[in-house]
Amino acid sequence: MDGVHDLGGMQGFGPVEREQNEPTFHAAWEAVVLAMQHAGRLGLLYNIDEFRHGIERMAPAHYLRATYYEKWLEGMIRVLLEKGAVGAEELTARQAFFEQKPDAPATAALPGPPRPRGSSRRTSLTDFIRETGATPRFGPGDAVLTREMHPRGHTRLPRYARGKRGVIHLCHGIHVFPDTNAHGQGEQAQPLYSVRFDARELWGESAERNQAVHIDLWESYLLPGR
Amino acid sequence: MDGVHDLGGMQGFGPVEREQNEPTFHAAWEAVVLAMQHAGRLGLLYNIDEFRHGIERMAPAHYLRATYYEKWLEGMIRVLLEKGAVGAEELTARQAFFEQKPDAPATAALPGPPRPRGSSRRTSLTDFIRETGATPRFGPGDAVLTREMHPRGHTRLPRYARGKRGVIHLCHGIHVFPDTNAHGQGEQAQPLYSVRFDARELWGESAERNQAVHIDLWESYLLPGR
Amino acid sequence: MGKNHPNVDPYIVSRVRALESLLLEKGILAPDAVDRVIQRYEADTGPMVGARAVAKAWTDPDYRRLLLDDPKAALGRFDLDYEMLMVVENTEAVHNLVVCTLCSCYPWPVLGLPPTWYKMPAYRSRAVSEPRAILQEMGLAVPAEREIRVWDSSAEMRYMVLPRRPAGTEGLGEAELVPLISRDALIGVAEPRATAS
Amino acid sequence: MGKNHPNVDPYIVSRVRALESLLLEKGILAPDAVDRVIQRYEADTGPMVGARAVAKAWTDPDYRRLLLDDPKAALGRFDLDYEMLMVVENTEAVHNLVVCTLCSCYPWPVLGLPPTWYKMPAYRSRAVSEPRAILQEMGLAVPAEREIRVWDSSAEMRYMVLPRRPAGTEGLGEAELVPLISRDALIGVAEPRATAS
Repeated sequence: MDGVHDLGGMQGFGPVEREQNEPTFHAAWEAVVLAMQHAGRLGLLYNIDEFRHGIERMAPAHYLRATYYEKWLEGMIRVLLEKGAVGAEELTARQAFFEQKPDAPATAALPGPPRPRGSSRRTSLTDFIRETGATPRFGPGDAVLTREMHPRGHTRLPRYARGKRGVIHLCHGIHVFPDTNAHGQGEQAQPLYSVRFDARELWGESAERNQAVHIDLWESYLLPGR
Repeated sequence: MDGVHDLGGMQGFGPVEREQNEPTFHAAWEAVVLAMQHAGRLGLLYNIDEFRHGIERMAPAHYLRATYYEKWLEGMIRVLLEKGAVGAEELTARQAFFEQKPDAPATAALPGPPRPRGSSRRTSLTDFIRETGATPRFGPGDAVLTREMHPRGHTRLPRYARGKRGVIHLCHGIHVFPDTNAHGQGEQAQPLYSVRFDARELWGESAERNQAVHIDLWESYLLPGR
Repeated sequence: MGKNHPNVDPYIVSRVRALESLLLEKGILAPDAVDRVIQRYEADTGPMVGARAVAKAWTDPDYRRLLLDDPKAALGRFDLDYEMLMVVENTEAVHNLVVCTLCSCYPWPVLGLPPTWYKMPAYRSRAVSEPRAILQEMGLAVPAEREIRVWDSSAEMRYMVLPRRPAGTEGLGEAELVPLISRDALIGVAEPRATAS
Repeated sequence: MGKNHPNVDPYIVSRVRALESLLLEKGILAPDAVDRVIQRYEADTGPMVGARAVAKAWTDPDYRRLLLDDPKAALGRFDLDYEMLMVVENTEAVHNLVVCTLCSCYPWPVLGLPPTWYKMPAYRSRAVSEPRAILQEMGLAVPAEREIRVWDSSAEMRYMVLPRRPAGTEGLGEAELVPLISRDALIGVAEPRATAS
């Protein structure tokens, strides 16, 4: 989807502000969100693409002002609710409980002792390569044209690189396809390429001199170039 | 500038919500903002392009959550401060006064009676056509290609119509050029065209069938098409 | 906002009053300017001139031609001096829709103040890329074979739709037709009513 | 946020605790999971493995080749099993820069948790369209004749920069080089230091 998360080339966000001596977490709850995210993914409650698409569907003004871990929290909750892993009513009730008792630990609201954790069915969070035996259509040096597409759902072809001409740098192997994996349509793994774009192709006359962008793009985003 | 104000084709904003029996103004201050805008433009404190560019430079998350008249207020204040028509310190002090006395009328903070209004130097708010004698480069039916440009400043070539092929529908005459007029670089009036774009050119395979968009574009946005 | 909820954020209210006070002090804002604005738009917020011009065009072929070919002259008949308007005609083959994606440009002199939805991101973002879907959601089904022609008001030209006269109104005169012509029909997100509601 | 200000919005805090409580109750979140996360990242937030691999590459030509050609094998030397990394080499002709415009993808296993600026819209928006300007603002002047090659991490591949070894460090050994290699140098927004600061 062409949402505000697709930030490449956008203007108006001001300078990059580096924080000196940045702490690992800015508040205790951020570490809790990180732990929940690992638990949710390891427990196969959702995949990374569903999670990312959950974040992308935040209200645009909220997305832009939310911190990183707040985005994670909102994406996670949206997906957990959609999948029925958590109910809207129980979440509302539990939140009301902690609003009343802001100093209570998370275990305070449990009806009994925490359930032992179900055996995780996933052991890696970085398992995206599939040995399907598929033969890549393109090879290094091939000219390609990205599709002019504006899907309503999740995609990893950034808006700034639609309908643009590039050159295949290399093939990364056969990777799970986010555009289907985010929507319960399966992994549909396909070749993933590093595609090189000259900045003038992307930004026209406004491009900086002597610049290129390499973007990782799945085969079905690409058409043969001239 | 490629800011969040450039909304054409963006997704994620949900359905259009129509308000039944919508009042003319939702709060008394909105009418004040409208009156101040007319006064500012009639008094030549700023032109419409400077005003619009003032709005575009709001923080993106603020832009997206602000109401219409709040955007106007922020655009107006930014431009008035930049031009020195209003000082940051006097504005802050005056605002502190009214925060303390929320029910006081605007005249309460004046050191004396309101100054009589300076004679306006402009009488129309819709005076944008210039009879320069320039000859339009393009005529109806001519194929054109819009420039792939991403200027840092104000422009009225929407992002969704950059580097796209269209056809001249008609010429509206010679109009003041916003890209310079917004930046104190003069009116530089030039031919303005209604350019027709097939939706497939703009949105590729995601286009609805049987759709076109007509956009009003200045001559210097356009290159000859094939 | 919108939804009839007044926006009374104290920060905004005090900021507006501070600026108003400074502009009064500097002689930029006339003391009666705010009252005049309220009077004007409270009294004339509906699509008065636009609807009247359309009703006249429906009943007078010469005026119809004039409205399409020389809107400035046509609007002059209603004592309006406005040269920035283009009138675009709905036909069996074409449905017109007006939007401003970059801000919220709108033909105030003929339609009054714009409704909130016209100014919000949902309409501004989607009207150019999925007009058929958005019109369907808003209650207007445009047949697949009819082109939807969107006018993105990116310059100072303003657009008003000349809708098709509804079937069943053949017996009505100009004055009876005016109330059938809603502001939404002149933007292109609705059709005129066939009977007074 | 950022700027060391803790984010303690009561709405967010209660929302996080509510979800934590439900995930504990359902056996999704292990009771010690939060403590383990804190321990892991508090202890290993710096670019430990990344900096060590780069220091080794600077002092061992064979390892340098391995790190560029087979990063998985090269990282295995540091007991890290990670196959999704590509290492991109800075040269006299090319300066590499890593970003993720669509979210905030970052090579956590080699660089630790990402800094806030990497995740914020300013960096994500500008790194692909005006990298030379943004690097200049961040204190890194890249010569005009040197290509800036931006890697937008749009898939699950992750990128780390192999910076050039600073002049004047010829006498230093691998262990002495590690502290010169900042996280920012491995993202591409800084050069390694020539001397321990």
